[in-house]
Amino acid sequence: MLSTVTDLHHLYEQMLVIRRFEETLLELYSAGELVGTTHTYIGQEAGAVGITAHLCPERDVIFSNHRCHGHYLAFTDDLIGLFAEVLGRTTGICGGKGGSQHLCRENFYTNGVQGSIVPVATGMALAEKLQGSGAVVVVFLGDGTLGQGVVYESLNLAALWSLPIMFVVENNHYAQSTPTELQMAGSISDRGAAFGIRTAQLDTTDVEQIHHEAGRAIGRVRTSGRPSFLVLDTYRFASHSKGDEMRDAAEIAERRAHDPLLVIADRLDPARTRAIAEATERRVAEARDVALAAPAAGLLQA
Amino acid sequence: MLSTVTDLHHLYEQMLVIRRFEETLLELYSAGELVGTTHTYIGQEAGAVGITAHLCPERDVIFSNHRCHGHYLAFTDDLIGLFAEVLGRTTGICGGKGGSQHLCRENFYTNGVQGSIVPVATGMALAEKLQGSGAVVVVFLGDGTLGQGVVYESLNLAALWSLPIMFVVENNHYAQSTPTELQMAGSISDRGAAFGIRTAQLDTTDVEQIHHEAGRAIGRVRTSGRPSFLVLDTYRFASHSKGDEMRDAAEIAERRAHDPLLVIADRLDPARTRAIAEATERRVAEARDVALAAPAAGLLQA
Amino acid sequence: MALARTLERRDDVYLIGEDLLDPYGGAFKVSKGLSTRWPERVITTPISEASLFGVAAGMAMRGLRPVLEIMFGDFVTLGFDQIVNGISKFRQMYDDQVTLPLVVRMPMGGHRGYGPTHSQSLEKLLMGVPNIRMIAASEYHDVGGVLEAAVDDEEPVFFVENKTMYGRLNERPSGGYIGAMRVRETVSPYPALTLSGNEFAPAAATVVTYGGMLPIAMQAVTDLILEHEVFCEVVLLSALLPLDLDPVLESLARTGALVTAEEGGLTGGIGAEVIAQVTGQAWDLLRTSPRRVAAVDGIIPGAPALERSALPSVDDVVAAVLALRRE
Amino acid sequence: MALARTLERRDDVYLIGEDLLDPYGGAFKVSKGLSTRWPERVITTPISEASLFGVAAGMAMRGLRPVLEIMFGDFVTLGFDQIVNGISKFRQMYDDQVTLPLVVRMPMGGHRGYGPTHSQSLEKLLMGVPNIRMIAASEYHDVGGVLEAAVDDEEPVFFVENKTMYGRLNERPSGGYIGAMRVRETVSPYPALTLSGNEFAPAAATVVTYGGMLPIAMQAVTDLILEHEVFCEVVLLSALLPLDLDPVLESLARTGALVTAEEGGLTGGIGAEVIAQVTGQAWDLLRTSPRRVAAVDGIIPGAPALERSALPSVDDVVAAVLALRRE
Ligand SMILES: Cc1ncc(C[n+]2csc(CCOP(=O)(O)OP(=O)(O)O)c2C)c(N)n1
Ligand SMILES: Cc1ncc(C[n+]2csc(CCOP(=O)(O)OP(=O)(O)O)c2C)c(N)n1
Ligand SMILES: [Mg+2]
Ligand SMILES: [Mg+2]
Repeated sequence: MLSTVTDLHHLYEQMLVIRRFEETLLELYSAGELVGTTHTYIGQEAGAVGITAHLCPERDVIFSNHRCHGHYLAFTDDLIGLFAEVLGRTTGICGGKGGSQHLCRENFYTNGVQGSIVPVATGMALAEKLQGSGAVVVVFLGDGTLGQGVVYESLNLAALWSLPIMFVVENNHYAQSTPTELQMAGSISDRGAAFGIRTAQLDTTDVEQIHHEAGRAIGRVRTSGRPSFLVLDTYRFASHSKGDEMRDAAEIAERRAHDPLLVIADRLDPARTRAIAEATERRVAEARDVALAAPAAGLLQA
Repeated sequence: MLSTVTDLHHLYEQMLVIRRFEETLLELYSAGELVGTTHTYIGQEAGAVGITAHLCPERDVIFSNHRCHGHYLAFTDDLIGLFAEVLGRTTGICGGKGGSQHLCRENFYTNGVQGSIVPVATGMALAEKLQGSGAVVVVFLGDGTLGQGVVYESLNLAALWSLPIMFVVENNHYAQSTPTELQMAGSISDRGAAFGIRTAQLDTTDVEQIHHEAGRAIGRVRTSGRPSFLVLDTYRFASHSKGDEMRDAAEIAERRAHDPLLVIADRLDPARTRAIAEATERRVAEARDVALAAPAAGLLQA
Repeated sequence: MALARTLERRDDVYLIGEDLLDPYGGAFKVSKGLSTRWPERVITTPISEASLFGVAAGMAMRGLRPVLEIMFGDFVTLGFDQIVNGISKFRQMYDDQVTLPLVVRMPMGGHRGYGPTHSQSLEKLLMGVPNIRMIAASEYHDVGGVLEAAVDDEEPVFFVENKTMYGRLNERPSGGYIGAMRVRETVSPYPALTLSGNEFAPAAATVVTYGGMLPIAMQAVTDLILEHEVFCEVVLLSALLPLDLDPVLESLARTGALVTAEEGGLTGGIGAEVIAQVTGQAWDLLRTSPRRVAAVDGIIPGAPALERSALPSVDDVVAAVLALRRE
Repeated sequence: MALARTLERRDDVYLIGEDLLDPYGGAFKVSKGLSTRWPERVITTPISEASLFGVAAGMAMRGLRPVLEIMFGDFVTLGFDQIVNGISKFRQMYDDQVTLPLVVRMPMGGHRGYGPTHSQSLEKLLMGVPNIRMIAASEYHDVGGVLEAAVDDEEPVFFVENKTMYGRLNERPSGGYIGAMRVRETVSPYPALTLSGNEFAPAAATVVTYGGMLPIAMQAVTDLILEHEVFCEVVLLSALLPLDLDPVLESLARTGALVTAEEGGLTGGIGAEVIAQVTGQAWDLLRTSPRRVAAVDGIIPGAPALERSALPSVDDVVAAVLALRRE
């Protein structure tokens, strides 16, 4: 489905960068280098990577949420800026003011109140449409965030006004500690459809498939100027934030078998994946060290 | 469909009471007896009457909105209390504090912020369920109010928690001056269904049909304890509140042909309808006069 | 018509809100005619206030200047999350990478018998929100000019209107006077007006007010002169956030006594912030206890006489000024 | 555990909120164990804060006593419409036909590096809301007793907690003392504590504070004694709405000088209302300008040092007290 094998290796590399970035953050957290909280994307990488491959960072817009590092890295490839921001350094993309879940750089935005980002993204799509920029806006939300009413207000606005926006629901089956069945009734994709929005549901962690379907959906948004609603079935391998893991070990093990880094293994060249792994290791470690070396934001320097 | 012809005459009488009540309010408004604003139910009477016939005022609960007089009168038959409240009299059901759109008496409540009543009604249904009262809660909302996100939050809660609540959307095709197509995308009934709620749509102003279908829906809520979502196609004959009429005269005329008082005419006994008309005229005029005779709330009496 | 002028003047201005289109032109008719002339730039919306604040924020961050009409100011509560956790944060939290040049028009106020959910003056709830401006128009202000300044502002502006103003004509100073009162107006996009009597009668108090309270304050000042021979200065603010304190302090330097008058409820009101700033910065100017005039804390009832007794009146302002003198 | 006690004591109490169920027991673990013991009466919810306020209101109007946990107090903004146009209105607007005995628990505060949307002290935004109570717990209060009183209250109670409190033990007066400070506690469901030094050193100022600011205020008071030989009284309020003014006035009768200290942002804060009430009711008690200590108006940044400089510190309180003395 991808045009060349190179592309798949590229997607693999992007996923691995996210994985190693997040794992490194967790190490920094354990080592006390990082305060506050952080929500890792480990296990969900195929979503960010498969989708952002179709976006142009100079033109298109992403609005993401608390679990935003994967989206940011896939869109910008800016490891140092993100490390520095999460670590509260002056060199962070928001000078350390935002921290893990309040990011902004050029066409990428996140905020930490569930759901509240969706109308803002919708307004951005309206602005892009009115200005004829040709941009597509992608807004990422979790399954739990479908509890928020503004999401539906925005679905209605986007459909009513024909806005170039794609709503991506990353259904990882939990909202913090709460399994989907304790917080959601009915069907996720029907919720998009009820507002007259074209909806697709993808029950795979295969980045190639996601890339393919996302490409069609984003292409349709781009040509029709109408919204789209994409539901991804996924799973996070780490705990919600830095807290305890409450999920069933067997369930986690079962889902780990669908690790997006593994499910495409037989389509990858072992020598190249090794090279990618080594390069990624180096890049992430270097980015971490560069970020750590920068001054902490707000401390007066001698 | 109704068990006896008496029942239909009773429904007719209730509709006529509402009609004459509202027309009398408009007269009082023009005469300067009424300040503030008022949203009449003229043309929509079949909804309130067909539905509340299945509710028990001592046990069941209604939460209504700005266009609430019809629901109140059908549920309580308290003309004097409502006239007095809207006219700001000490004898009003809220002592004149609420006015036209902020009513409460026993199991009947209304409030004036669109949509915000829906979670409150949902909480009431939760309380009734937890207390095992057997009550059904009915919440009325307009088509325009489907713009509010809390409506969807509440649909989710009601379905998730299996609450004994019926959401009734009175689709009169306008929100204030705005026709439905300028404020709503997709389908109304799909919006209920997307949350796993059983949905029915009724495209009639025939109170007998509405009574029949509402009876089935409310009966199911009562026996299953699960929510229901009922969409009524209707039309208001008067302007939104006291303001100007902006709708097309031909459209209004077309809809007037479906006046709920007329569409059942061939099933009514002319002699009895005449008697009902006379009695209603007297009751409404008397109620108005009793209300007007009461002291204005807040004026010190000599 | 200020909105027409801004639409004419800048093509990045968009009006959004409920029921804005012609022939209706908005619940208080403020946008009448505009959708006919600029059909692409007047956007009527569903009843989705919470989202509309977010939509305006998104538009502003992507290069437009939305002017959002909230039909009744009472519904600003629906946007509080978008205001507090979005609009007021984005610029600073994103380290100045974005700006939010947007205007939110909020018709506030009672005296119309609309009842508890359609009569409030809720601007006081925004006093605790950082990084926004709050501007109140009054009948003595060049309302159009102030609104145009708000549209041109790089910061988000919450623009307080009062429903009673729609029915009345504006009155601007002419030759430095309005009626018998001398008027000094600050040079600012959001001016304050200081109204004073003749120079020979020293003023006994400064009445700080804004917006829809102006006619009540002016009537009180007139009554105080005619019935009690007490002269007051009135400082009529337009900038509530950041609070335009200087004209207040200047007047207090002359009068030494402060009365605040607002239509909203007493507790947590704008008067409290005025008093805290005045006592914090210019303690020595005050010779007596400051007093607040405001609505009774509670609902604004529907029945006219009940509504009148909940809202602040001319007599309340008169009584507050006279109470100062007795101290 | 106060919540366990109320669940035990009254069967009309229900806990609702996000992620409340065991083994998780809520984001700050306050409901740990409760859903196991009372599975029907601990209701975990979707992420639907706006509606949860309405749901609680509906439950309360129909005979139950819901205790709603908002995971982070920052999200109370999502409920503003339900609070302002529902919870605060129903009883009065419906002419006392209903009551709303509900409690909303709101963990506020920073110092944890959670960033701009998870660190605020937004209780000040509720100061302008009539017909509600707002109660703040502190480490010196019988927090459980205060929370139980809130559950028994017939009025809606907004209960302010501070995230820093969860990690620390409560300290109650013993023999009328906490450490070296003498403590007087008012007899009330929502008591105020007045802390003072020994009788021979007259106090130079009254520091009015509440909730999570207590440890900072106490440290400041200690520093003032040790480093500057300045003695202060601390009035530690729990009732912010209606504001419990009497203990403040009593202390001011002894000290004559007022400093307010709160963690929320300065403008439109709780200090402003305290100052407005004090200057309005007891002008003669004050011998100098009141001062406010509060967070800088603006966001609370994520990076620890930036966060520290935005939030009010021990030094800020010390400086405010010393500034009084210099006047
Ligand atoms: C309005 C709001 N309520 C609660 C929270 C706390 N919170 C942070 S993440 C989260 C769960 C979100 O679940 P979901 O949308 O499924 O995203 P996921 O964490 O699974 O990626 C919650 C409740 C929040 N940030 N915002
Ligand atoms: C939150 C909110 N926004 C706006 C209004 C003003 N308003 C009152 S009725 C109405 C239209 C409601 O339309 P719909 O729900 O279809 O009910 P209908 O009037 O047609 O019965 C509007 C916008 C309001 N009361 N509440
Ligand atoms: Mg999830
Ligand atoms: Mg309608």
